[in-house]
Amino acid sequence: MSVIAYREALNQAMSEEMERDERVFLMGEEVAEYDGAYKVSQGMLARFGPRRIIDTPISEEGFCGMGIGAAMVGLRPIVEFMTFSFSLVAIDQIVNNAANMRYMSGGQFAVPIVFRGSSGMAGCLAATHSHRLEAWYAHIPGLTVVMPATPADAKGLLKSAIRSDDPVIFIEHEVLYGDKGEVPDGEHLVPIGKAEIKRAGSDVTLITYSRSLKATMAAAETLAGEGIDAEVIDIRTIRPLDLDTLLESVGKTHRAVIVEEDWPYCGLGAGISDRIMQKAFDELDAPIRRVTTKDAPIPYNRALEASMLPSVDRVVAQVRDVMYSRL
Amino acid sequence: MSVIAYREALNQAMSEEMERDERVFLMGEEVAEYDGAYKVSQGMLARFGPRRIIDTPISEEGFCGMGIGAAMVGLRPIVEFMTFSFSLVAIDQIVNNAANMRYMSGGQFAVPIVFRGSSGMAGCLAATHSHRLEAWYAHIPGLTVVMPATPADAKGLLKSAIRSDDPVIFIEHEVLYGDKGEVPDGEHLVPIGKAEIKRAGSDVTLITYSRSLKATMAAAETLAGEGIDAEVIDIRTIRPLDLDTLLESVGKTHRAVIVEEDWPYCGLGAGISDRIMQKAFDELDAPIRRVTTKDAPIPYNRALEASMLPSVDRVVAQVRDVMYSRL
Amino acid sequence: MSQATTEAKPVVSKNQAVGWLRQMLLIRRFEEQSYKLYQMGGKIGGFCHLYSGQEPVAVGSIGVLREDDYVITAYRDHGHALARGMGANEAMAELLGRYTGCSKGKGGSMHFFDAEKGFLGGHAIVGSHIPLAAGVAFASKYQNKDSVCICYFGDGAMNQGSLHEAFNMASLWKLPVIYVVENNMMSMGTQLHRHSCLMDLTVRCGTAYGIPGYSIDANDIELVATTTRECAARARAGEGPSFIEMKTYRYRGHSMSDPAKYRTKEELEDAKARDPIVAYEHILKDRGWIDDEAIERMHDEIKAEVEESIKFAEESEQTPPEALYQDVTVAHHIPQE
Amino acid sequence: MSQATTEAKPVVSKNQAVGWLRQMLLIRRFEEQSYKLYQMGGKIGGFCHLYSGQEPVAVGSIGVLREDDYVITAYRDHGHALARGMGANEAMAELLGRYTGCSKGKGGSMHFFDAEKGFLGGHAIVGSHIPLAAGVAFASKYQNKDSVCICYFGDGAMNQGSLHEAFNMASLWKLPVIYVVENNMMSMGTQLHRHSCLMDLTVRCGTAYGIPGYSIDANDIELVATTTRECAARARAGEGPSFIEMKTYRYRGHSMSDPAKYRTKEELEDAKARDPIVAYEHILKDRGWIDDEAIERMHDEIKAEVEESIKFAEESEQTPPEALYQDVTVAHHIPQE
Ligand SMILES: Cc1ncc(C[n+]2csc(CCOP(=O)(O)OP(=O)(O)O)c2C)c(N)n1
Ligand SMILES: Cc1ncc(C[n+]2csc(CCOP(=O)(O)OP(=O)(O)O)c2C)c(N)n1
Ligand SMILES: [Mg+2]
Ligand SMILES: [Mg+2]
Repeated sequence: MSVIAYREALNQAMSEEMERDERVFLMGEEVAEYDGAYKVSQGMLARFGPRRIIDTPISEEGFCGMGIGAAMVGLRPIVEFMTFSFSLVAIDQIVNNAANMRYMSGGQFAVPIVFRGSSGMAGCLAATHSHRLEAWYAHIPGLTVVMPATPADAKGLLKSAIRSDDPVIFIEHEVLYGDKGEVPDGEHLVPIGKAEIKRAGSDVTLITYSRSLKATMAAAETLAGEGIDAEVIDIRTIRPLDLDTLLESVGKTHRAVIVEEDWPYCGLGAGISDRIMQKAFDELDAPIRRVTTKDAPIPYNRALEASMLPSVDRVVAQVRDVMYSRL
Repeated sequence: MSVIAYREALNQAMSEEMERDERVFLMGEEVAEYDGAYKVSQGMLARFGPRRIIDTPISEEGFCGMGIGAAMVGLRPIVEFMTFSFSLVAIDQIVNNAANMRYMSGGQFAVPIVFRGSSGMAGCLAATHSHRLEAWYAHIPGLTVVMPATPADAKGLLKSAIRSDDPVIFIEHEVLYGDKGEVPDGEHLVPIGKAEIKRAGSDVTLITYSRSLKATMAAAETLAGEGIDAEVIDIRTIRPLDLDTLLESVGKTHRAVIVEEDWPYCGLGAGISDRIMQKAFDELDAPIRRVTTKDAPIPYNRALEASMLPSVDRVVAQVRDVMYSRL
Repeated sequence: MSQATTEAKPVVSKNQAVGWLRQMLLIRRFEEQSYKLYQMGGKIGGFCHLYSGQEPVAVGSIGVLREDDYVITAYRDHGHALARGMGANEAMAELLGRYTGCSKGKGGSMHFFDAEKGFLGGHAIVGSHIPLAAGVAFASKYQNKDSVCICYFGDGAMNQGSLHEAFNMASLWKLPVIYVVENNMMSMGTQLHRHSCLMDLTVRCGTAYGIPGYSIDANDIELVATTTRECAARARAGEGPSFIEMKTYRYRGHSMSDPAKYRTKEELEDAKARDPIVAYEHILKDRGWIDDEAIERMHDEIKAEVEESIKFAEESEQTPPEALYQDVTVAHHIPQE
Repeated sequence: MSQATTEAKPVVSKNQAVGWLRQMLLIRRFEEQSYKLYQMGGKIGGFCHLYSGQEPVAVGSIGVLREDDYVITAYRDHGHALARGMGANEAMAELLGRYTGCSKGKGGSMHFFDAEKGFLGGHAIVGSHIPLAAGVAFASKYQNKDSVCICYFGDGAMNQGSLHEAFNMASLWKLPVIYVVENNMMSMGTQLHRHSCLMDLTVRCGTAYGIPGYSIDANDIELVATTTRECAARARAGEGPSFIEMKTYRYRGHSMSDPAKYRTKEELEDAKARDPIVAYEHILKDRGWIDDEAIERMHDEIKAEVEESIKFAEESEQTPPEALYQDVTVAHHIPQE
């Protein structure tokens, strides 16, 4: 085990896969000479050269499309969005070309590509720069969507994503890049489609992913102090969802709270909640509660922005609410 | 009352509002000289001239942005998408400029614009041309989303949308354009944000909108023959949702099935189901079931496509399922 | 009467020329029979855009490419697919939504694919395949191959931002791609002068990106061929992309539902009087490469071939229900329902 | 030493010229104080892109427009807002996230707005405001007004498809819009020659769309003014859009986090030696329109004005919690939670 930052874990994943597989390359804005807007690709130009680490113009629709075209004929591109907010100008390529290609061609063309980059509220970036699009991407058959919360998962899941033969939306979080954590030495792969129980518990199931894992874990500690034993599940893969792990937990706790950073209406939590209810309605002793970003565009003012986000207090409050029948 | 087609109802709505308000104009591909790809704007060029009925190049991102710019300085554009599938190339404009503008500018700039056009599976158009994006648009604060199912609602809601001071996503359905129905004579306005009970019933609440209203009403008839008295609610406005009407019904029936044409995971039905559960968990005698499009891209083959769609049989089956506790 | 417009000195071998004539005739027949099938009550569904009139573009340009080159186009794709060697059977079966179709009945008219032939589709979102082509060319260069990618789009597609982004990068990185606008002067019902700020398309798509731009009469199939050959050579030599405006004409409406009110009967008849296939028949006859008898035989063969394709399609299995969840992903697809 | 590059014959009145000098100095001071506040531990948050070095672009061009014209720009927007007459107070308060800010503390550095002054933002998605500008110009024409819209964007933004779509329509419909690329030769850390297929931007953005293209040294504020005036006259006369490449230089990194390793100290010092504000001071002194004493007084006043704006901002109320749900829509906002 070594302790490295989330950013460095991503860098290792890309570098190792590029060493292993000549077909893998990285393209995006400022990924090469600038070493990445968030320094995720630091040193990669020096190591792999300009043939494989490619600075692009600000042409997201164009270079996403190019990545897809290259993937159709045998390459395995990693396309970096400076942030996923900018994927909005390229989303037609992702939905119509990456996600549909295999199906429309009757299985003839696979699109092994990874779209990756930061996402979410990074602090005072305001409405245009703080989008969280996981619910949108999760909606689309043909896509795989992954959102790691820890350095170990960042590395292991990115390696799996690069090896996947399908288009993968790999959503990082700007405020996690500096976070440090233990990452297993040597070849470290985390399978796509598997959630992880980050804290075992028996009273309530807390379901979360990405940055919100932190507030959720902290809430679980607070709750432990109150005698409530929360199980915390990091779903890690957004699509396909590891429903079995969720159902098993809810079958034990009979209560669930979903903690996420996106907007409430038609957000990912609604998608997850619906799927749990379809299979485990009779197991539920309380409604599945959600802690989400508040339903407004993202404001610049720091305190206002913070007030939108899932916080420990908001998680604890919702857990108390679903525990009513026990208290 | 006169009986007119859905297409004609839309035409009347636009024409009446253009007569009333000089600031209203229509722009889009083939809306003028071709009379509209689906003939919704038939005759409008002749009536209002090329200053107000404007054929655009195939530049959705460009002309959506132009509409927004024009709306910021006092005009009230109607922008037609030939189909909403093509809004994918313009979605950054809708999300970042139309939806965010008022908020980001601290209330200084409103964007009174209507984006309208057909959507959904129109028959053998396959994966790129059959998108249903209501769950995506519903997710975004700042937008109003409307989806009329009948000629009367098409007219009354479009008139309200044009008068709205906010950006409205007005989603029609290609297979409804020819449908005829009664439309009140004279000024006919339907308020945004109000659902309508299309059939009163006491045993189960069927929640639907747009084209799926038909299969749902037919299913209600079938169920009536089995002694199940279904209430059918057409939500009409997708955002903001008329939750009160839904809760009142569920408070009476204790069971709900949502019927929709979009994909299941993080679809609109999940968003609605979640909101009902938050407020009425204790009222529910069964899980809220959903009938959706199957989770795959849309295939060309006619039978395969048909097999994806909500059908009377599929609705009936889900209703039987939620009635279990009574049977 | 049709005029022989091609230079006296043939730029192709006799065999190749006769093959091109045959391909053009096949496409024409295929499209006209598709038209009939479509009208005959829903055998073909959805949108169907016919290539009649534009045949020399696909046939003449694909005709000078190599097997390891790539071809990509928009939704008006039957002609390119057949020109690239797709069998009429798989093409027709796709139109009829059969499992034996080139996209297993899942793509339909607008989404033809043939991986074996390097035919990368059939793309129905206007302009969306223009960046794909740059990516395919990027892959050639990355892999140190000298394959080129040819990409066709309509005059209406010039107005999509995707073109602008892709052309800049293709030029900047000298990618081996040939961009061809099939200028039929119509974007659905909108004439060129109503949708394009400039009538000289080589300025819009060539000069603007620092790449060579050609503007040719695409009724002259051999001019199409020589121009494409020049661009392909340039691309293979590492000199980057080229742009060719091919002036052409579509006989049918934009799609099946279009009554084409935006043009006069005379305009259409004028165009048909200059039919490029008839013209090429004359040229080949003048050269003594074919005679009336051989042409008649060719017509008969093609008629039979297209009949056969309809039979093949109609007798083929419909795409089965279980195909719904097949080929969504390479990994096992788990429906999220 | 800085050179007076402007023609001998003044193109502005003395008052106007002195006013421009003052505005440039105000912007410079405002930006440099913002820089300090940002570094001083998070008083300003998020991304903050400074305008230092580029002042003549905004000041010289906005300086010749009318009150009923419109101004729209990208995220590097403080300079344009101040040049358009926004008070330093509202600007600084916005940076500090206060309710008294020009966007009520909700937009921040990248999203300044001032409806009263016809300042339409502050847009942070690269290229996204280019179609908005065409729409604003469309509205002028629709309403039979002769207002024009001026739209600024960076050289990097040229590569967004939105430009291509908007320019085609603006040209096609002869919309009264002036497009200005502020060519500082850098798209974040990517030099022009690494992101643009052509170095002559008038070809990319003028010739390509059939509109007049100018390329000027924007260090010469009066050249900026006369060129803009010409384009505005053209637009008002119904002759459509124009494009101006304004060659400029940014002194600071792209945003606060950028160490600007992609350029040498010498390059930066070279640029600063040609500082446009110092140059204009010299010109005005040469003309006898200002003297050292007046310049010093001006510097002092501006210093005080910016100090005052900081004080104003710091003493202003933070945007209150209840503002979260305000101004989401004109209609009453019903949170969907
Ligand atoms: C993004 C997008 N917008 C609109 C359409 C609808 N549409 C399909 S083809 C077409 C006209 C295209 O004209 P052109 O590019 O000249 O090709 P042609 O049909 O003449 O071959 C339009 C508007 C679409 N498929 N995609
Ligand atoms: C669509 C989009 N992609 C990427 C970015 C990130 N980004 C912001 S500014 C910038 C560079 C822009 O350079 P240029 O247009 O030359 O303007 P300058 O900063 O030089 O004023 C980039 C890449 C963005 N904001 N929007
Ligand atoms: Mg055309
Ligand atoms: Mg720049």
